[in-house]
Amino acid sequence: MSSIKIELRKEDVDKINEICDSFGNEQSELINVLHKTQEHFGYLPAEIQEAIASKLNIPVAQVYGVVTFYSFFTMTPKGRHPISICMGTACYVRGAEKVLDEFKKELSLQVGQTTPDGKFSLSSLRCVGACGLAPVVLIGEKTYGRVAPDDVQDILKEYQ
Amino acid sequence: MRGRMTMETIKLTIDNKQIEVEKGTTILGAARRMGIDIPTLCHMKLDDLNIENKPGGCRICVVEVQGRRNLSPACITKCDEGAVVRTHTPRVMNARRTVMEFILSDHPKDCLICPKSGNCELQNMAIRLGIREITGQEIAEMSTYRKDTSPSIIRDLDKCIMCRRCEMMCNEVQTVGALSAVNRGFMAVVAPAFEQNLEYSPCTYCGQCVAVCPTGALTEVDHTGDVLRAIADPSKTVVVQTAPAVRAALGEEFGMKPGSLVTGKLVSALKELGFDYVFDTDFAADLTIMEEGTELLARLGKFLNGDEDANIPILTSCCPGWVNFFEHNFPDLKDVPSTAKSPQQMFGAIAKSYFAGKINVSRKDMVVVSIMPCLAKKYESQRPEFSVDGNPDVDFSISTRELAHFIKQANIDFNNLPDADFDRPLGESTGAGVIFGNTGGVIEAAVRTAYELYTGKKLSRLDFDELRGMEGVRQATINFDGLPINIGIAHGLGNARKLLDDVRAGRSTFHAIEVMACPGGCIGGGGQPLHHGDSSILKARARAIYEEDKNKTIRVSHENPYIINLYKEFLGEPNSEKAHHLLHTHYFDKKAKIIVKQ
Amino acid sequence: MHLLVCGGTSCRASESALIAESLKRELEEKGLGNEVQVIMTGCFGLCEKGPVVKVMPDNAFYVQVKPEDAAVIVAEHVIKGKPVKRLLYVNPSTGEHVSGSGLMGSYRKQIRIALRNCGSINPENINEYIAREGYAAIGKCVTEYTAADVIDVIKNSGLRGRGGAGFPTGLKWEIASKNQADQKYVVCNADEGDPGAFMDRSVLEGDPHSVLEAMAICGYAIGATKGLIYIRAEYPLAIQRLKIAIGQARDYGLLGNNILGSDFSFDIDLRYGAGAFVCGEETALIHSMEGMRGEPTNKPPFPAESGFMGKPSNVNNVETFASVPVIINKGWEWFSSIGTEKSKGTKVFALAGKINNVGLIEVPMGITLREIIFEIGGGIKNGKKFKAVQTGGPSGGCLTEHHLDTPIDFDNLVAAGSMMGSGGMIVMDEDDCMVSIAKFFLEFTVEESCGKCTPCRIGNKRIYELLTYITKGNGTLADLDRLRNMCHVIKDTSLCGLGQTSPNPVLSTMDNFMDEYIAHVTEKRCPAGSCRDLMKYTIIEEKCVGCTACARGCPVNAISGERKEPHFIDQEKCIKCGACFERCKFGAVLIN
Amino acid sequence: MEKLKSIADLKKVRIETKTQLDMRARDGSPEAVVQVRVAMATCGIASGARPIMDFFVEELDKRGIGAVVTQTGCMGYCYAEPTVEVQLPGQEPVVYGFVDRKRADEIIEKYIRNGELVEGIIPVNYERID
Repeated sequence: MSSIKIELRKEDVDKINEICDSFGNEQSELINVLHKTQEHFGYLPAEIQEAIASKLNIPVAQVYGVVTFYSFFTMTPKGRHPISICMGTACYVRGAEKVLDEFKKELSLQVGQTTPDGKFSLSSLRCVGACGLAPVVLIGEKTYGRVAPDDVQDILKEYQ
Repeated sequence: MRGRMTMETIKLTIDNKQIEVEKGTTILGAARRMGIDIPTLCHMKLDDLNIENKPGGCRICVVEVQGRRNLSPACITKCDEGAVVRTHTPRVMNARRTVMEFILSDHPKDCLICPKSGNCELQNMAIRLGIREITGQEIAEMSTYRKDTSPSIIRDLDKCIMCRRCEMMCNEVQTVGALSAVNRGFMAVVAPAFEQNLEYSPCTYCGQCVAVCPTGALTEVDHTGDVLRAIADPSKTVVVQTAPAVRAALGEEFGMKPGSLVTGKLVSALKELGFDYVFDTDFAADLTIMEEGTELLARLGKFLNGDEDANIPILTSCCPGWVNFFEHNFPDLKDVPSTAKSPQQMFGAIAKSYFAGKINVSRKDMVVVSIMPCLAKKYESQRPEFSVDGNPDVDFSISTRELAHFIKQANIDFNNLPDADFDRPLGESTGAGVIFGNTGGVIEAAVRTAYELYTGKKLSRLDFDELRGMEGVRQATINFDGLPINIGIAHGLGNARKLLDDVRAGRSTFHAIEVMACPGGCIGGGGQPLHHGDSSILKARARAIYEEDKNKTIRVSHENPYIINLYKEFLGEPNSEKAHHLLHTHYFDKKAKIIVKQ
Repeated sequence: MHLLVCGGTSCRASESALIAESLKRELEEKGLGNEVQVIMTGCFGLCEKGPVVKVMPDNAFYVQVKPEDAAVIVAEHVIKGKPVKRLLYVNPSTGEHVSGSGLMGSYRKQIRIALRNCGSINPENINEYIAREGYAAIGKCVTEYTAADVIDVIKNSGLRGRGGAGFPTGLKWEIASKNQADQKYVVCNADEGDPGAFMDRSVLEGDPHSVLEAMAICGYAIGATKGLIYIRAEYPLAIQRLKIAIGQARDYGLLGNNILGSDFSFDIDLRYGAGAFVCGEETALIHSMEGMRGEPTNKPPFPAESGFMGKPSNVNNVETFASVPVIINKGWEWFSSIGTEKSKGTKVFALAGKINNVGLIEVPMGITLREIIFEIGGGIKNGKKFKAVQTGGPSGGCLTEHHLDTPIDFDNLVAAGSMMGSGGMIVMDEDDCMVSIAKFFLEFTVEESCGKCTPCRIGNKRIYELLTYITKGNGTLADLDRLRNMCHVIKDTSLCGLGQTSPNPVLSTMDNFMDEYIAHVTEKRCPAGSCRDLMKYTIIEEKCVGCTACARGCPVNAISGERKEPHFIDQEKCIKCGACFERCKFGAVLIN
Repeated sequence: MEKLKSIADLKKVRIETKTQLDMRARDGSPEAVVQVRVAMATCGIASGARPIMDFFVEELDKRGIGAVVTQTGCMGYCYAEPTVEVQLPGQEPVVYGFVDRKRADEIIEKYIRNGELVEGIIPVNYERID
């Protein structure tokens, strides 16, 4: 019959159960559970959301509603080198948009996408608080400050 | 009025008129009491049923409250002492109009070909506010979503205005949880998980989302074309059955006042439409009582004998939304409900066996159509276990609303039709069959028969008022000649869940429980004429059903002569092997499952 | 001895480098080159009086120094030890020459209250916090004050919520204290989300204990035993330091049961935001803490009545809490002596944008924008002209030079068409197009709208589309009226603070820079030269030498011309990328 | 850590810590050391404060200079990150901005060893309440 079946590896199910258990399987802890799960898996694909919903005993539609509400949660895996461009006001008035455009052009990517080889993903974020360095670009853990559009090629070369 | 003395009241002025209301009353409530009709869109309140949708999201009902910086939504703003409210200042009217233009700027303008046209709350609001143009539409992006057609429901979310009524029904009232608000901002919409089709969700097809949708975003799958083609096909014998709740609501589609009983006109109209045989699902309801009542007595007997496998309480199984619900949510309890098929399916099974044989028509040349107040019936009729070699027992299930359209399209002047009678043999029914349309009706019908069969005595009083009403969960103890039988009744799946949780936890003291998925029972079904939030319509329909019962000469199922005859000629005894084969079913575990990959 | 010469941008512009050179030369000549050092320093924040030279260790402070003054400073002060009176800083209020450390207070515009420990203590060491009177305030509360006393102190101090609208903190506490319940909550709103604001994060990273202590004080005052900090997941360092701080406070028993031997018990947990600006709104924040979509609900009921899990909850932001322990320690009289009549104390701003000294500042209420921008901020970057300052983030507005001398407080900012907001302060110069700035903020609001109410979900999108239309040169004057009407309706009808304030950036730029809007729609011109679609690149024939650099660099082959002949740009093909302008070495490409 | 069960307990910790900190800063005290505080808020770390802090820790140790290197929060000079505050015993603290390895080396060699100020001083432009 039309019962929904989700396939997951045992270690993944165990991990999800462990995370949910650590929050007492409380429905109100959904966001904390999602944080921990995304931290572990890198993203929140549908199967994992199903597993969380089942463990916390809440409708999966509600889980999905929460995942799609918060920009921190993602259903697509990030690239090995996630690129985030700060689009805070300070960075904006110092030209962050042009820097973002340059990354889009160089990588042929839109914000929220990952390159087909899984190497880079592109996102914009609100304010990293390094306004003194505006405009700021983050690649993984590394911060690039006072980035000009011309610097983009050189920055990307570091990851060739 | 005496009770009022202790109630705290508040005086305020709305549009220069004074009013005194109970503390806690909203501005909208106060205004309506004064005859000031503040327009609303997302707000919906079904009094008596304890159902209210008030996200305060559409902002159409904004009014000016003196001293407040911003306009206030009348639907959720409580009256303050001495407040001065104005509902039609230029500021309010400009705001209301601009907000309406915002909504329309993100709404398709294909009203002429929209299934909701003429019955659309958004369209009515546009008419009422006199919107003539939407400035800036040329540069306005519209939010668009993938369309989804399930066996029962069509979702066209381009037309969603985020009133959240469907989400509220699906989650708070029905606790089905198939729908949730998803995404954020401009792309926010109500959808199943992963914006998948409803088919991949725990949707029960109860259709309550459709019943409350103010626009064309949620509508039923229309099968009238299929029915028309079947009627036009000379090789087909087309048999129609019509559910009890239809006759108490169909008149509304033709301008009659709610609660008008139109049984005779309904039969006439179906004959005019060209159906070969016009029968009554009430007949099958009587049959259901024979089967379910017998099962109840058997299980009860075992229970009273101390048999631990007796499976008490027994749960009714007539409602396909309810069946879907427990298959998704309580698969561990799937042995508890009665195995009796629903009346629609019993009818189909009998029509295509007993009746087909009687008139000498082969199964494949017979088309069974059902007129139902329900959208889940569409799905039910398509369940594979209800077909023989791919030929379904019920070919098409159409809703009350679809039938109304069909009648109008066929140029039938419904209001002036003469009354006509159902055909025989499957058109004869008792009062017990009729009350299947109301919450509490199935169990009342079952009690009437079970009592008489168990005690061997005639009931002196057939109206069990203790089983009637609009309370979400009701209970009553019926004295079976010294044996107290505890009856539970729930309508609305959220209420059913409460009773089921008790059963699962072993706390339930009921012997029998009736569940109907829709608030009010079938009279409030997802396929009925839209109530637009007016619960008095539901109550009028319920009254009409009980009236029809009263008017019947026979009011207990086991006295239906055609039922007696059916057993004699064809089935043998209730719960006989043949009856089991044709009239009983089994249930499936449909809970989402996590399969561990090796 | 050291001579410190201000090397801030503004002083450099007025020849401070030359002054340093002259000083060095004078010292060399006098044979003091090795004993006295000349050091260029960062900005002193006294740019109006620059260039500035400071003599250490004497603390003499010379202002408006000219290169020719070098000789006298060396001869008189360095050699003879006599300060040069005519160059000394004059205290504007007393009119006296000032020297020595007495001068400090008069030129330092900043007072650090909320930031009192930031940048001075180790945030991961509770002892350093305790050494600076940490946890003395909660100690005082539980031993000397009743709950009502604490509320009175906060009420009398005049502290107002630092998160946005400035609701009186004491009153908020009082309301929460009066609602009876078996459980109440103290909630710290650390979901700082304004693009360009990082005050709260800095407090949490630099002085987490001050927030913990204040939450405990609030718990004592309102009768709550449980605190929750709702913090952005994007702040990993702040989260880490908070966790360490909570752990240390628990170890010391400063959180937990029977704090400091009293009957009062209080503990704190963290809840994480997940990237939704609307969760800064308190009802949305509470729903988010409950694991749901962060959609706001109508108020009333206010959280003080029905908040987290339906219980009375008091929500304050980080900076508000950070100010509380000091008020208890030093008394409300002290706090209320700082600031203006209706806005007491100080406010932290994240000063950023086209300004020299980007940074985190804390200033007394009532300071003027001029003081902040031209003194503390060191003026506009690259010597450009000041145009506007945006305060209050996406909910705020732009203030212009007319507002430079308005004392900043909650009410004056609102009167000027902006708001305090959480404290982002973005400075803009002549190159910033105000229509584009409004568009930038609307883009943010559109992205961050929760989608619950119509005006915010659809209305803001429509405003954004219309602004885009205008910046492309397609708008009409009638569109401007329509824009204004939409803004007013959205303000008037939106469900929560996000929507009610989202049109502010548009309205305030329309009020202050209407001429720019008109130029965009009537002349199809962007006065700031920033709207790409309105730019026109042309080649000045007289200047063009025909080097072909521009033509070779043009990505769409819009430039034609023979070698050594003037070139020409085909406007139909031009995509306004600016490549030709950047490549031309002869200044022959003109942008209109 | 022992729980603080009274105001007196709290006071004890306060006085102990204060005395310890004061001794460090006082010239001629047996515990006197050079104190280096590195602004390690997000903006500082983003600008490279962590390697600078490591540099001070390692180099001061290598060069045999008695010093305490600690992290602290944001000093507010975001435009000049990384920023480092250096306090010699008995002296007012001095804040250096734009500190890279080269400047850090200069600070150790010139300022910490010899008390000579080096370029990059940021004048403290706020008052801190006590």
